[in-house]
Amino acid sequence: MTARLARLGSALTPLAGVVVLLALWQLLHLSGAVDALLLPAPEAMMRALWNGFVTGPMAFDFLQTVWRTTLAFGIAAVIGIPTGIVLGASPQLYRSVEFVVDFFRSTPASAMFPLFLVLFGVGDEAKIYVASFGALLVILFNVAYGVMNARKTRILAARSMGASPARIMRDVIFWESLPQTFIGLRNGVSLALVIIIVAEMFIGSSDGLGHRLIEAQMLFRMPTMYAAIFAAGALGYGLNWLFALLERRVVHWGGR
Amino acid sequence: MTARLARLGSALTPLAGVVVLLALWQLLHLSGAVDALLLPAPEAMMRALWNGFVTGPMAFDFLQTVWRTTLAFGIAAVIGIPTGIVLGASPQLYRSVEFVVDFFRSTPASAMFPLFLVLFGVGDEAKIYVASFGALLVILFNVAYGVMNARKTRILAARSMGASPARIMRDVIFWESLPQTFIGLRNGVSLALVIIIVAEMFIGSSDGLGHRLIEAQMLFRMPTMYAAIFAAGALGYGLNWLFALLERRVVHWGGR
Amino acid sequence: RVGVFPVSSALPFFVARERGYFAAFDIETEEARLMGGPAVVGAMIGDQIDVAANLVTIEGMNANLLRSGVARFIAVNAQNATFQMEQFVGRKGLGASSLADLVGMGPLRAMSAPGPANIQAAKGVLEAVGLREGTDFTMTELAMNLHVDAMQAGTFDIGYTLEPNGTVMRDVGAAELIEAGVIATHLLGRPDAKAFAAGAAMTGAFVERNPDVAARFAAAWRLALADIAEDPTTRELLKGNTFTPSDVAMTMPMPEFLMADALTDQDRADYVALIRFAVDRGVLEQPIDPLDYLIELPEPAR
Amino acid sequence: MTAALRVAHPRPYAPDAEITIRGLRKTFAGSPVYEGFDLDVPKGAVVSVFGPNGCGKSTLINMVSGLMPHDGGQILFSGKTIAQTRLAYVFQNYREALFPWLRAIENIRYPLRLMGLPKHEQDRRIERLLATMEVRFDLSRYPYELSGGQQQTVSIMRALVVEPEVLFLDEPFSALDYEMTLAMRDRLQRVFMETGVTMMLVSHDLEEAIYMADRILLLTRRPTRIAAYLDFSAPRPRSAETLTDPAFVALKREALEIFQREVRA
Amino acid sequence: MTAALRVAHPRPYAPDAEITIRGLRKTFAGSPVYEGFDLDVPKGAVVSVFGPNGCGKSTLINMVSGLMPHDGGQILFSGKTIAQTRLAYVFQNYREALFPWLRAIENIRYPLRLMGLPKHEQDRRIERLLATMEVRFDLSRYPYELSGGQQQTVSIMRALVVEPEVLFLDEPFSALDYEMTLAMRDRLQRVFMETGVTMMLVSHDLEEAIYMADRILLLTRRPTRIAAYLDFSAPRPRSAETLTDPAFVALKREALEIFQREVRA
Ligand SMILES: Nc1ncnc2c1ncn2[C@@H]1O[C@H](COP(=O)(O)OP(=O)(O)OP(=O)(O)O)[C@@H](O)[C@H]1O
Ligand SMILES: Nc1ncnc2c1ncn2[C@@H]1O[C@H](COP(=O)(O)OP(=O)(O)OP(=O)(O)O)[C@@H](O)[C@H]1O
Ligand SMILES: [Mg+2]
Ligand SMILES: [Mg+2]
Repeated sequence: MTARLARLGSALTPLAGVVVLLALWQLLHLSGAVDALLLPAPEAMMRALWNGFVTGPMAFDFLQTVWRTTLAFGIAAVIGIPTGIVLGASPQLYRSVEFVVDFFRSTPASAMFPLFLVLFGVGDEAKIYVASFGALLVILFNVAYGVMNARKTRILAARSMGASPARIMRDVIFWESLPQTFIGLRNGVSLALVIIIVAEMFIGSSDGLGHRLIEAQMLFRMPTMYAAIFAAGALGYGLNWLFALLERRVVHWGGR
Repeated sequence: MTARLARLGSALTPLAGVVVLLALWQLLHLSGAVDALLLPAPEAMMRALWNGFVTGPMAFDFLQTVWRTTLAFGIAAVIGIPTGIVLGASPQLYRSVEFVVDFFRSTPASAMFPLFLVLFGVGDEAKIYVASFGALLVILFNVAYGVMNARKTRILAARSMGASPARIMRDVIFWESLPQTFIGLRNGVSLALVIIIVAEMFIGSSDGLGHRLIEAQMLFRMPTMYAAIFAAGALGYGLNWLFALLERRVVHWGGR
Repeated sequence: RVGVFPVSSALPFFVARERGYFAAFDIETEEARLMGGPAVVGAMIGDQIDVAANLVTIEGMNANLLRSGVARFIAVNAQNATFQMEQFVGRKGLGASSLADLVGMGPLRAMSAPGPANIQAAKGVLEAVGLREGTDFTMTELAMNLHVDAMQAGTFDIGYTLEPNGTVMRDVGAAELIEAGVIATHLLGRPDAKAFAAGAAMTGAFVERNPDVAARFAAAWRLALADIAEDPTTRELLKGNTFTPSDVAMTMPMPEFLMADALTDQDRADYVALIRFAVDRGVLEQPIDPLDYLIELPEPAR
Repeated sequence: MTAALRVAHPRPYAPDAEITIRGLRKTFAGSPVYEGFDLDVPKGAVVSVFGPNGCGKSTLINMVSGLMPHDGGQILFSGKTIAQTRLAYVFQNYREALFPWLRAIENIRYPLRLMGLPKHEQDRRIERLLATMEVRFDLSRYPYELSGGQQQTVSIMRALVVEPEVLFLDEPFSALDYEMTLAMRDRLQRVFMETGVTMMLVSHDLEEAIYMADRILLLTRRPTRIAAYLDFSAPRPRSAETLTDPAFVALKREALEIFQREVRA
Repeated sequence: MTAALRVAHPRPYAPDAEITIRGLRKTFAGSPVYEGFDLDVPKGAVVSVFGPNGCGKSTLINMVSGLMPHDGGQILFSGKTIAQTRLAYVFQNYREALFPWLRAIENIRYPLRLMGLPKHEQDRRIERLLATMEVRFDLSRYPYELSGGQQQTVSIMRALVVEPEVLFLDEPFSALDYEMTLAMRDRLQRVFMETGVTMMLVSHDLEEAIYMADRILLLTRRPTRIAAYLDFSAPRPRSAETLTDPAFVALKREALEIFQREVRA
């Protein structure tokens, strides 16, 4: 009984965050510190969100953004995790590519748009690749450091059993760095989403949440703008939540 | 002798990254796959960089960006690390703010500009606060997960010695999660730099690398644009390198 | 392959497409949405688009300086006091009804549309009415999507902005118009002068490769321009296709769209004067004659 | 913890007990380790805990020292709360219980800093401790630079330096060499005689368990019950002779019999 | 590793040795642990290593098993490279050497998977191993759900399941209970008699060290030398009687004397 209540409570905890956010917003709105035109009531945003999804194009935009983000993130993860493990397993090797990783991690995607436009044309590819690239670096960085910071005893144990370097990476290092990998994946999926939205805003697109957002900004439709932001943020939370869930399933030994 | 050579070699390893990057660029340039106007030779970029720094305004821009980034990052770190530790120490508490953290981590800073513009105007404050905010979330996220994934034995040891929760956080959890904290700081400083540059690009600024970048883009001065990007990326690497150095000093027990 | 920057000056493209003029001339278009001049110029140089539906002339000239003939204008858009595009607005209650009123009000916090071309135009205009930077005004450039917010928030006293932002600001009460068509009035010297700030351009490569297609495209474009001049319902097409609020689409000012061969001698002189201003201000690194890059294509045989 | 729901328990509270355990219940993954477990640890006594692997010795100590929640029952300290009692604990996994960011000597100093002692008093206590033990390695090394036995030594020193009222030792000599084990036993005995600390010692070495103890707690397999709670009252200081004392030998035989009976059951 | 720079060493190579160590050098933080250290481990013998804490027993085994680089000297296996030799290692810190993402049984299976054995052969070997030991706990638990002694048991089982040619055991019984220790000793002895595995066993229990050994290696403090390398050739199987055998008692006394002299030095 209490256990079930507790479980329900803990399932509802994330909702507390939503409530807090909306409440703060409402307070800020009511306080009058910000012009009501510039920061509409959360309720107006909610209405715009509802209308956008039910009668407007927002549902389609949302799906477009989800699709692009998924593609971009998928590419990044598939390349980033193994590369990160291999690089992390040899710190000397990692140091030699560190410049490139840190360089591009510190360069705004928007600054790279011209180059990616040139390389990949003006279609969806450019957006997806630039987001992939950004997410890839973050994932690779996190995984590599996860590997470098991992305890060495288990690697030694596997080596004493005659495991080849490749087996050690697959059977030990991969698992050992898994908690850090999940952090990297969550950083990566958020970044992929951010870049996709920025690309939709600034490389030009005829759909997607970013397009909806910049259009609303240009047209000064503040409720719609905040609705698009809210949809994007909630999407980001949702993606993160998926990974958190997966992590809790997979990394059962965490902290033990 | 060999030891000294090895030391020299390992000090030079990061340079390998620079060389690789420039070589790839040169190759891409020579291959003719990309129009030379759009992707100038690295040498042209280097010349623009040199001129920009020696005779042009780039040195000043660079320092402005460094200063803004440092401020933004400083604020983020000072708030983010303790908050992350406190939140991470209580997973239930963290879950309740997770929505807000993941929400804003997944929302592009550029989308938040209107709000920050309204709240903080168009001066340096707006840029610094928006970058702080972004970096803060990343640092907090990393620190909190570092804390949550930390082994529990040492915490128990401190508790058995009668340490108060506050002491445990300061004396144990802080150290225990330090490797992850450094990853967070490095993610954070890169993000702060990225946001500062994007802000300099899009919200009124008359100096800074971002300003130089967007101006060169608008004027289609590609060598200057790439010079600004290179300066930004190299700055990002430099900041990361500082933290890597600090980490190697501080976290001497890593992986053991 | 047409690069479109989805603002009101791209209207001819949508008219030609929706009303079937492209189809009539047997042209298939592939629309690439590009946000802003640099992206358009990059795509032209990189040969990723053949036509830019709307390209700022100064940016076009800049591209031509880099590689001669990259941007050849088949049509240009005039803006002035009648065909309002660029304008100065003032915050609510500033109480200025012309730029001259600003003298002595300083120091004014001014914002400008982004980019050196816009900044220099804005500064040039203010200086032309006798205001000095530093003492009478300070200038901050700001991305277009933030203009309404900034004026609404009262961050600036005056702003140099473009349509449709100006109309939106007035409609929501964020700002009041001070003066429109300021380039013509203050930089070119006459309120009815024509400031050819943007236009439709083709890449030289495209014209050479497919002169016939280029000519048919221009013919379709000409029909679209004619429609726009005579038929206000063409503006319906602004809605949804461009960043123009539907409620202002029918009423907002628009530039005058002119085919290259429709320019009078006076127009040509105005065009040269505008580009010379850009050169003088250092926006363009070298002098360039814009008339060399106007292209008049023959009527296609049908 | 549903201590409030506990049903009244027949066993009375022993007035001279430092630690009183009544109706303790602990379940792991659905199967019980302890169920209705009662125990009194007399004040100022050494209780050796002897039992098969996995019977719950570490779990018991963890619960008593407040580090692990229990699912039911009560654990009371004589008149005080756990927080008011100065206790020290040598963990079975001493490797993970040391702080790798502090040098060995700072690890030992840490509980003194927690107590808020002034620096010179900390130094005095550490010196006093060092004077009574022959530490042959460099205490300014970091824990990960020490061998297993050295780490365990540091771990024990960290526990002793606070001069605790209650001391928990979970297989504290498992990694120590022959000499060090003997020295540590003696050191502990001296501490005990000087300060009258209450001690709970887990050991798999029956000889050691009896040698150190006033009472020997023999535990059964899970679900864990008390197989026997024997007395051993040889006078202190005990020495190598004690090991050949007939009472000792007899008690050892008895304990072994009980243990083997219970373990094989 | 500058093996090539090694100066010629007088000591000849023993032809019947499984492991031959010559001129071994190892330095930690500038101070040497081993310097010009020679050792022969005869093929098919059990060598017990006995020495004070921190003298370098774990370091030695780590270097011999190829897990830790040495600074100089040679370590040779009879005719083969380390990679060609099937070896198994029970780590002193057994807790950290198990894989927490695998259940205990999968931990035991892991080296068999590495060897590329088919599934049914893996099962067969595991069953054979389980049949000879009385494991009283649930092997489908994860390591972190096991007690210290249970983890150590799993660790030993993982080493035995591969039927190694060379077996390194670093204080393998430190956390085992009385019964389990006896059982494991017997089990190891049986493995030894059946397969003639070469074994290096570190133990702080002198009785155990001698009981298990063909040769007892007594080490000094750092810088580490061989204090003595004794023979013990009582017939196998050995049993409780061996412990009271006069030869055993005499050897034990001798070893203890050497040890105490060296340690106190
Ligand atoms: N997290 C857990 N989940 C499930 N079972 C657990 C968990 N922790 C401990 N156990 C079980 O509880 C029992 C008691 O463990 P404990 O560590 O207290 O044993 P112990 O008596 O200290 O053994 P040892 O002598 O081996 O140290 C063991 O059988 C163990 O398998
Ligand atoms: N990383 C290191 N840095 C410096 N010194 C080290 C390091 N690792 C080990 N040592 C030192 O090397 C010596 C040998 O360590 P080792 O672990 O081999 O000892 P041991 O004989 O196994 O001791 P024990 O019986 O305690 O397990 C010790 O004195 C230890 O302090
Ligand atoms: Mg235990
Ligand atoms: Mg050791």
